[in-house]
Amino acid sequence: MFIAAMIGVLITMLMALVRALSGPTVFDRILAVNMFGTKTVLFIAVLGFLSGRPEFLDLALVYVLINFIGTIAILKFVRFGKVETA
Amino acid sequence: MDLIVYYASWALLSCGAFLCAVGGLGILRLPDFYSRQHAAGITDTLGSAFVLIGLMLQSGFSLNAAKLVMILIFLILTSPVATHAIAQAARQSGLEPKVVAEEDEA
Amino acid sequence: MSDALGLYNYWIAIFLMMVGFYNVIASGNLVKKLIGLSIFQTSVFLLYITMGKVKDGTAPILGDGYDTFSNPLPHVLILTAIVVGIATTAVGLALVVRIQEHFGTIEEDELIAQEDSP
Amino acid sequence: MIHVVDMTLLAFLALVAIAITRMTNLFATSVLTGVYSLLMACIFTVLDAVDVAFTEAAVGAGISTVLFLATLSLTTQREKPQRSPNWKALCVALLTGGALVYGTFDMPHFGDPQAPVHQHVGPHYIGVSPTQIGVPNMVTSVLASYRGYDTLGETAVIFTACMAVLLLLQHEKRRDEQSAVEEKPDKEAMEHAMILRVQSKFFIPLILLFGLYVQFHGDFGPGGGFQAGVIFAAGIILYSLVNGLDKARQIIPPNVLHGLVAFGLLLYAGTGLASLFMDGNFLQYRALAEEATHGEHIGILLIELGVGITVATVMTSMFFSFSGRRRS
Repeated sequence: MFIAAMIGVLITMLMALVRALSGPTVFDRILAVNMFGTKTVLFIAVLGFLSGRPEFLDLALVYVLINFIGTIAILKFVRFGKVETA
Repeated sequence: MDLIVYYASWALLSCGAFLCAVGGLGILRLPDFYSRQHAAGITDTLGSAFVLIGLMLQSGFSLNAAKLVMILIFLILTSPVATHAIAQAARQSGLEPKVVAEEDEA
Repeated sequence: MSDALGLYNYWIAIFLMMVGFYNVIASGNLVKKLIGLSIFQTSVFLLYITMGKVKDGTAPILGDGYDTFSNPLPHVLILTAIVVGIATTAVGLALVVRIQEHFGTIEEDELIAQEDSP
Repeated sequence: MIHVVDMTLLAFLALVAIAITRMTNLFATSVLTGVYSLLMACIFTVLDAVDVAFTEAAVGAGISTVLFLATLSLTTQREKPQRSPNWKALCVALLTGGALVYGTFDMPHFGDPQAPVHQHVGPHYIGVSPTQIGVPNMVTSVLASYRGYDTLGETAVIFTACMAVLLLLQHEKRRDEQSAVEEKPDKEAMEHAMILRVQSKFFIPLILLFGLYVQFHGDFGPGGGFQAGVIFAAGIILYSLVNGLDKARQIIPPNVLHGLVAFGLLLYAGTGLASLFMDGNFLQYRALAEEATHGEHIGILLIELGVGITVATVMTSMFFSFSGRRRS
């Protein structure tokens, strides 16, 4: 059953990745990247159980933190850096 | 009792995986940025919560479950704020929602 | 076929290395060059970590019921290399900022053109 | 199953790398490098390198993205479009790649326990470190004790890199010498982000707390000085993103920051000297206490603390010097 969850997460990662690569606007990319980050958190959590050693959930916590900080940094840059949004 | 927990976690995990996949499909197929945000919302809240709660049921009453609770709290704390900030930045930069198609139909 | 399965990780590492390499030599933009350099760097990390993996092993942290561990030595080397890598990349970026301030461009060909015509 | 997951992620990675090469919008490229690092960190987790994944996620997706974006805001965001692919470069890359692939055919297969890497010093560390050092996390015991010299050198490199960045960026054209008018948009925009400010008020302490946990839990699980330092720096960077650079500078004045950069390195070297004076060799922690493993514990704790302080302050002061610079 962890395999089912893992497949679901991987498929979602792929779709978010495609959106992040294709754009079209900068905000689409940021949204997709943010969502991709959340999915990596789930990935780490499920992987721990799948491989039979679920003690390393600290990793997933780091991913949440870093993903958030990354998104905020990107947005701050979008506001002040005069990014071409297309 | 164990069996109930087992099936419950099974159901939650597959529900979560399904919701994630639906959200992924949404972010790929929906027409514009603002509608795609709805799709991202599904995966970030309900999808993640289902998967994480399913894992919690698996790990029982242990340190791992506590860590999973922390992850869930962090996700709930960060993900809506991030989505909100993205939407706000998009709005301020002058990105308009796509509404033309609907008017055409009416 | 077993070759393809067993060497897949190395091939991807080499592919990434070449993508990074291509960016470094083909791109004229200094920031893009640095991005290529960091891709190159990460591919080396991937190569090391792949070599450290042991079949059916787990992370090299003691725990009840685990006796096969992956090799901790590559992990140590790469862990420090990552932090040193970002520190050196930061020096590169600082140089790029100074070049932009001094010459007004970070494109290689424009920089060379400025050098040639005093 | 793990094999399949590994292959899928590696395929994603290759996809992202190609996209990075093809894009000319440097902003989008930097955003994608964040994704690239997250993916790489996932692969490291799959390959059992949890400590490395920890570092890669925090450094690559966090600090590196922030530094690249800061550079872009000071320079340009669009690469000059190239005339089609550069054939000469492509040929060189393909030839080198082909030679390397040819070389891999002699390499041990993925996960082979008989590979030369697993024959010499690796098994020795795995077998001996639990009793000799007494720390469950072998990565920490190798990093801090067996290869303590090495890590001291790496810390010194980070210190030197920080000095270089400060020398390059820390003079003239500082933002605080500008008129107050330029500061205005910064303040205004962050007042808009009410929700973010309220949330960050109780989120940042959580980050710092988590950083401390990673620092001191590094003996027992994934973590240690390098990771904790980066997480700590990430917390401070988030603070200065939300509340503005000046406020962050008030909380951690540059003098204190630069002092701490040196202090961390000195604490590391000082621990080595202390063990030298207590009848051991340089960095031989077992001399620090009566009992060998006890001494190792004290030594590892101290040098991890030194590493943590140096890494945190180096990352923070690098960020400060990048974002404190005005666009020319």
